[in-house]
Amino acid sequence: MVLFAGAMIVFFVGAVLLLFIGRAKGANIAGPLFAVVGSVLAMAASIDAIRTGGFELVLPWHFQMGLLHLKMDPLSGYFGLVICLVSGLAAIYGGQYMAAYTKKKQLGVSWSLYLILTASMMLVITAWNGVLFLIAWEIMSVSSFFLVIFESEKPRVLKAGWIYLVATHLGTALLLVMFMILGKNNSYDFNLVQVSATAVTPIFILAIIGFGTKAGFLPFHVWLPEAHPEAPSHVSAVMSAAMIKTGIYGIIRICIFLGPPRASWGWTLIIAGALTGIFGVLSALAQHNLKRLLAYSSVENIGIISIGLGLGFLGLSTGHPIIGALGISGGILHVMNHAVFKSILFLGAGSVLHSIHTPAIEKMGGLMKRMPITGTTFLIASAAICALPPFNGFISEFLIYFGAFSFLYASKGTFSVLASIIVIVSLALIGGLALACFSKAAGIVFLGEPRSFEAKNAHESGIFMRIPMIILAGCCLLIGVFSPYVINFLHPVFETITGHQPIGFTALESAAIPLVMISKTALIIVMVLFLLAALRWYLLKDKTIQETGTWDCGYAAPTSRMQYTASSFAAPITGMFGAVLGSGKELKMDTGLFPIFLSIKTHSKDIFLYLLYRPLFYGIEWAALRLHFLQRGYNQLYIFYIVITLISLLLWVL
Amino acid sequence: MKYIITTHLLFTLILCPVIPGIIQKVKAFFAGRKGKPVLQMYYDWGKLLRKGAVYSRTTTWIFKASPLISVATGIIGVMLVPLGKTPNLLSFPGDMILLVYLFGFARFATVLAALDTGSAFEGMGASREVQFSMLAEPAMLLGLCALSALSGETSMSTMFTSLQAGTRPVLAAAIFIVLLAENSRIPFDDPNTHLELTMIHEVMILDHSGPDLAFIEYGAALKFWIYASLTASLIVPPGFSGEWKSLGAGLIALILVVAAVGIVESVMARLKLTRVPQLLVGATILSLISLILIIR
Amino acid sequence: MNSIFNFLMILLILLNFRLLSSSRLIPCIHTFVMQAVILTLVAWLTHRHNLNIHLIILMSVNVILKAIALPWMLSRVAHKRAISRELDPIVGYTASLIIGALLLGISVLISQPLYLSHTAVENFFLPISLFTIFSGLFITIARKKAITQVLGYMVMENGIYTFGMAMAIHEPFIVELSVLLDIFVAVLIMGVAIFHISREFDHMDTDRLSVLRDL
Amino acid sequence: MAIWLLLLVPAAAGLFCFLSRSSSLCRYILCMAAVFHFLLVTWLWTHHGKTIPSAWIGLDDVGLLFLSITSLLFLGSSVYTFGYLKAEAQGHRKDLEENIFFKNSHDSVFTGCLLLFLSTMTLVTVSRHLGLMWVAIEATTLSSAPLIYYHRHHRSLEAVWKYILICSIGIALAMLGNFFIVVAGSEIGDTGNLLSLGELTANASNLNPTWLKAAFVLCFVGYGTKMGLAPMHNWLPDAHSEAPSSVSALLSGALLNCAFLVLLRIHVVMIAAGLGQTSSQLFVLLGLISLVFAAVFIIGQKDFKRMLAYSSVEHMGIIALGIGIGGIGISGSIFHAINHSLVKGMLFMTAGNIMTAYQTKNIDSVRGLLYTRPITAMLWLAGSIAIIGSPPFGTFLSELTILGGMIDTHRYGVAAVYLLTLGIIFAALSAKVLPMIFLRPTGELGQENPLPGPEPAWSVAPLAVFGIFALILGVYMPPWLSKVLDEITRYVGGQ
Repeated sequence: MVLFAGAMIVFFVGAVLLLFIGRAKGANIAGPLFAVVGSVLAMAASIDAIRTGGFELVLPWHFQMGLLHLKMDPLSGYFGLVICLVSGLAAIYGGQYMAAYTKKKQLGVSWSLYLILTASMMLVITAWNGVLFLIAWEIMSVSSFFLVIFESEKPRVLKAGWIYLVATHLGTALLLVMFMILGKNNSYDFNLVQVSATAVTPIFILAIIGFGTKAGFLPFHVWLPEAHPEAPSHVSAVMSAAMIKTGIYGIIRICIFLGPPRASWGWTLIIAGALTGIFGVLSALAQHNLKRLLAYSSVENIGIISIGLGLGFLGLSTGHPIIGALGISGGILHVMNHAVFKSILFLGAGSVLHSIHTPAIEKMGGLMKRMPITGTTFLIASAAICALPPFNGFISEFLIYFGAFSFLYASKGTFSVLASIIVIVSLALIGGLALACFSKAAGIVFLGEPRSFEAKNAHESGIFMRIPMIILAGCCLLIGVFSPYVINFLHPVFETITGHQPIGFTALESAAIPLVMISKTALIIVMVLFLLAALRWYLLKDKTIQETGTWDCGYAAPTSRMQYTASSFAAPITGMFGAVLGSGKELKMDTGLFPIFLSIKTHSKDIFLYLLYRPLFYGIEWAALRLHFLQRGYNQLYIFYIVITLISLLLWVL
Repeated sequence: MKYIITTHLLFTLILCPVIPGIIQKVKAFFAGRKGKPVLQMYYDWGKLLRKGAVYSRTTTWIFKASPLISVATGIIGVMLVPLGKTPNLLSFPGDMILLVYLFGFARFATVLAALDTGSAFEGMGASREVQFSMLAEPAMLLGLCALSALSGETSMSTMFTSLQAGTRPVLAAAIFIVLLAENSRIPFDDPNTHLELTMIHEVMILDHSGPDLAFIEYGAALKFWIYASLTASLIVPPGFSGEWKSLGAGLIALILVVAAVGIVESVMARLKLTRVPQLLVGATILSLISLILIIR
Repeated sequence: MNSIFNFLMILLILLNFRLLSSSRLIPCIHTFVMQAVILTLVAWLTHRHNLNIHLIILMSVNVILKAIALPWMLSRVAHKRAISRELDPIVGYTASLIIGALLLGISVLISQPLYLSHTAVENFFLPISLFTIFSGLFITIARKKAITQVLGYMVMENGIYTFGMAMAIHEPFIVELSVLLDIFVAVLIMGVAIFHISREFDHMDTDRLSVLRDL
Repeated sequence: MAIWLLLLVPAAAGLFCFLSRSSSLCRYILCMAAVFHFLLVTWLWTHHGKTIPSAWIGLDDVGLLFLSITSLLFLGSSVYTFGYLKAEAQGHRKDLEENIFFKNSHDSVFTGCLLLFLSTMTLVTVSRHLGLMWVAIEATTLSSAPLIYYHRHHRSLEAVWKYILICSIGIALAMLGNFFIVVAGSEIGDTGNLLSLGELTANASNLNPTWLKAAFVLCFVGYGTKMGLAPMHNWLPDAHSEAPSSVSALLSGALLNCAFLVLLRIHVVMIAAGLGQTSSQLFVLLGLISLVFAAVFIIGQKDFKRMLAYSSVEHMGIIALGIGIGGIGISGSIFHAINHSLVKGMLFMTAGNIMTAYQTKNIDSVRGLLYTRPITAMLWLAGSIAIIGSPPFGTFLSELTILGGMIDTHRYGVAAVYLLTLGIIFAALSAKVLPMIFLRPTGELGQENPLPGPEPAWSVAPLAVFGIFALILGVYMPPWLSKVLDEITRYVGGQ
């Protein structure tokens, strides 16, 4: 509690101080310093909360319909851990990343917004009063919005920021209603919440949509691929790895309030998750912009998380605590895992951006030779995000799979078998597509020959940008190998979630058994690899090893432009799903017998943005402009309105 | 108990290169030729392992690492997968998920190695590889799903021991198709074509040479063995009790499966690449049908 | 007694109709004067038993302002600007008559549930005054010249005054104050309208007064 | 006594200004009067006694609250005006939009009218007699008309013409409404003082309900016109966009509130007479209509002062909604009135700064505010965030409270329309404001960016103060204020 308060004070003081630093050089040192110190303190508080059950804090500080009431239980602690881990490391990275903007931009303001964002996220997960939660939630949205439009003088950036702002605000509108229903007759304090049976379903729906907008569930995901690419990379890392998780937190928290889970919740989450995940990874595969690709893959991972939670709820509601434990632990663990590898990926993308100044994948290539550390960490993260053993991504997905497999037999002959089939198929599809997507991302970006002049003379990023990536890559491997300990450490979190129906240690134990074996296997893999490496070394010890050009099937003069491009790599799959991806081609060639100029351009638009939201907004605007004739400037008309109103009201009332 | 495990393991590690030989023989028989010796692959190895290596200037450590990874995953896979009712080294609930994702790991490594060379052809092969595996994965997992639903077990060894009759043939068919796809056999891919444009797996390893190539071949052989033994375990009649007997039965079944592959390769032509996805979806549907038959 | 009342009331209605129907300005002004005079008469008749200083002041001021001062100003301006008639009004004169009839119906309809408990006489006040108010408003809506609009406002004011007379017995001071202030406002509008508009636009048409718009 | 001072001192000062010809003297008098008024009001917070029921003049909680808002806003705007008048060029000058020449009305007239305006608004807040209130409202119209006509060109003339004609028609209707109330009370036998609030609420149950309803409708339409409820709001955008910014701030922040206060008082009478249902329905209905109108006209709006004016319509609608909803909605809407006045006053004066910097009211030709007038840009940004009802500003909490009221009374349809329109307004307004602040000017707009220029203290300090107040209300509720809000809720709720 002291730690937490200290962290908050550090964030606040830092934010205020940095506002006055302005353009000065110090911002890039002071900002990260405050962020790291605060994050470390808060992280300590969070770990303490997970281990000892946390604290509750009520301050005599009133605001309209609310009281400053904070509480940190293991669940909040867990999310706090994720948030602090990411924002601390991202801050270290950002200090060097932003150095390019010194004197050009108000870095002080930017860093103070960064601190406010982190603080507000911590406040969101600890707020124990509906109104306070909403305030923190909105501050989080607004501050992240300003971070997104860091390069606000570019119209593109501003547009993206606006889309984000509107999306998150509309989501919040539903949350307002939800909290008002939850806290009927002014009991907005979470301790006083009691939900009437009739209110449960509406609240759940509102929560799914409202929080889903922040998390990026299917029709509401449109802001992610717009906002993340435009933000500075360390900010996109924080947003994608930590901030959208607050949406997941919200859903879980509300579900806890709503009492014992219902099968319908499980179904909703599973189906929403499956659609979100598959659509997300498909769109990711189709992108040409590295950061857009990563943003879409965040959508995918949110889908996986929600599949896990849904399976867990379904298991609990149908009376299979073990499956509940498996599903929920898988989903929860994936929150952490995704945070870890997605921040590596965004930071890596940032380093690439930083050194070749374009996010276009087609301009990259051969960077592994030029930026080895970035390349390697990016590669590890890609392996992890494809859920490949022995990395952490596999553990969470394994738990979900395992849950689904067990559920299959447990609920044999009932309708809910279908759920586990959906889970397995969608996870399998997502896995395959993710592999395609990230072999494209890692392979085209870092391997082969450079595809552009900038890529040819790319340079490795600075030490402070590399350290966070290395640390996180380490986390990937550690969580992957020592998963049983992680699961046992997180036991209180699961207990908090399934509080209505304590799953008991045995359930988690049974989940942990295979994990033990998996970590053994992981160790065996590493061992075998070493042995084989030794063997290979022995075989090649005194042989001639030649360096030549790539085998080009006898072609005379191969150039780097002859390499397989990213879009052609993805083409077979994007072709299969063209309808969903709204992908199109523009073929430009001049006519005549011998066309000199020829260009083909493929693109895939987000069908939800282009077929759902744009028409909606343009429609509203169109209708409004049609109605502007009401205010056409003639006094007579205005008086006419008054008279009409008067007469009709008189006739109505009397 | 211990003995059989070790025997099975060693025996797999040593014998797996025979499989390609057997297929060659079967095909030769159908073509009315004499064909290569069954042990041909051992001779190839002998040559490859003695050779030095040639690397492209473009490549990085990934290119060198991927053969090792494919072998390593193969070895682990062998530890995971039983043959018939034979117990195996690593067996725990949910091990089949690990198996599938291990192959995913190997594929990831191979694809990256292919992209590492920066060659147009290898890139093309990689792209096809990911597409087809993306489609084969659900089929595989659904098949395993059906198995576990059928047996109520989530670990492969126990799964096969407590496996009743039922929809096994359908499952076997599904897994068999997956086998053909995953090991890039006809009708999905022609292992001994000579036109890079038409290849999938072979084109990805164009640039590997010497011991690396040997490792890759060995890894491929292991992978084939694993799939084959999965299929074999499905077609072993449930009657057999006793480990050694079941092992023998498994071996026979495995050889049958391999022969079946040879027959398929001799009687079928290679599919058009655009037709391949349909076949894989067909496999998925097969395993889905069997699953539904089981859990209804 | 009642017969006189009825006569006057009907006269008021007819005057309203004349206002609605006539296109020429000077006659309109004269009609307005007649209306004002009649109203004062009515008021005097109603309160002839309990006349007090308040009412005397009120009536006299009313007569002076409405029947003498304003008409004089209006006609003067009309002469100066040579405005004899309102051409192409927003609503034509025949239509205006029909709408007038409609308004009469509406005012009767509205005043149906509202009745005064005192005497039969006063029950006339409400529909008549409502009708006067509505026709005044209608004139402001349907005509373009600033003068005519002011006239319309004054007519509406007349209507309110009619009712105010009925009430004056209860709240004399407030009625006076309100009515006087209202007339004062009318004069002010006159000021703004006549002097500034004519200075800015050198005509009395309010068409040009529609620059501020959202279309 | 203090109340009389509040009324008379500004009036006297105003008359003095009319007489004096030196404009600097007028400016000083203006500021001194404003300061005096403000100090006296703050003093009254601790020293106002109870109100005599039958008295025509008196201060109760709600009156005092609105008086304080008015006084604070007037103080700020008078400081702004002080600098503004100093900066305004005398004599003939070029118009921003068309190339016509015009001259401002004399400072003495302007300041004099401002002071009279203050005293009339004070009269509205302190009067406890419907007739007197009516007179006061009428007087505000008269005293504010010359303020709108400060820049003497045809557009402001048009604005003022519309303002006076529409408002005085509305007011006339309200007068008829007053008469109706008298009639409604005529059964009681003549108390001679029926229209005073005390008597009225005391005898409310004996009033004739039919007449009272009709009276309420008339007053509602009449004062609603003044308050700017759609569809009687039409004078508002014109007047606000043409008046000098400090005046627009006063109109929107103080005058509309005064009209609302009168409606509130009549609403209380209605509740006392057991007709609360009807009046609440009217409040909710017109509130929703205003929200929709505002949303429609903020979309595709080209003039940022008109945009602000429409947002005033929106917020008046919200306030009316809150009153209609009742329950915590009442305290919510009173709280919202406070927040809205602060924020809107701030925004209008910021708009004035932008106009002086860019010489235009066209949204599309204002770009890169952040680089030319950083402080103004920050204020404009903060104000916009506040006006679209987002934390950490008070507007968020008040709008949330009103929403809570809707949910408590199961008015889900109303809540849906409310949130939808608020969302639309949010999207439209932010889409207009953000480019003004952040984008660099693009060539084809033809409006070259002004160079980074001076931002004198008078043009930013008062606004910043307003902004800070709004911010504080968003994160901390002073106990005295919450106490007053509860008092008012009880008073309006009819307990």
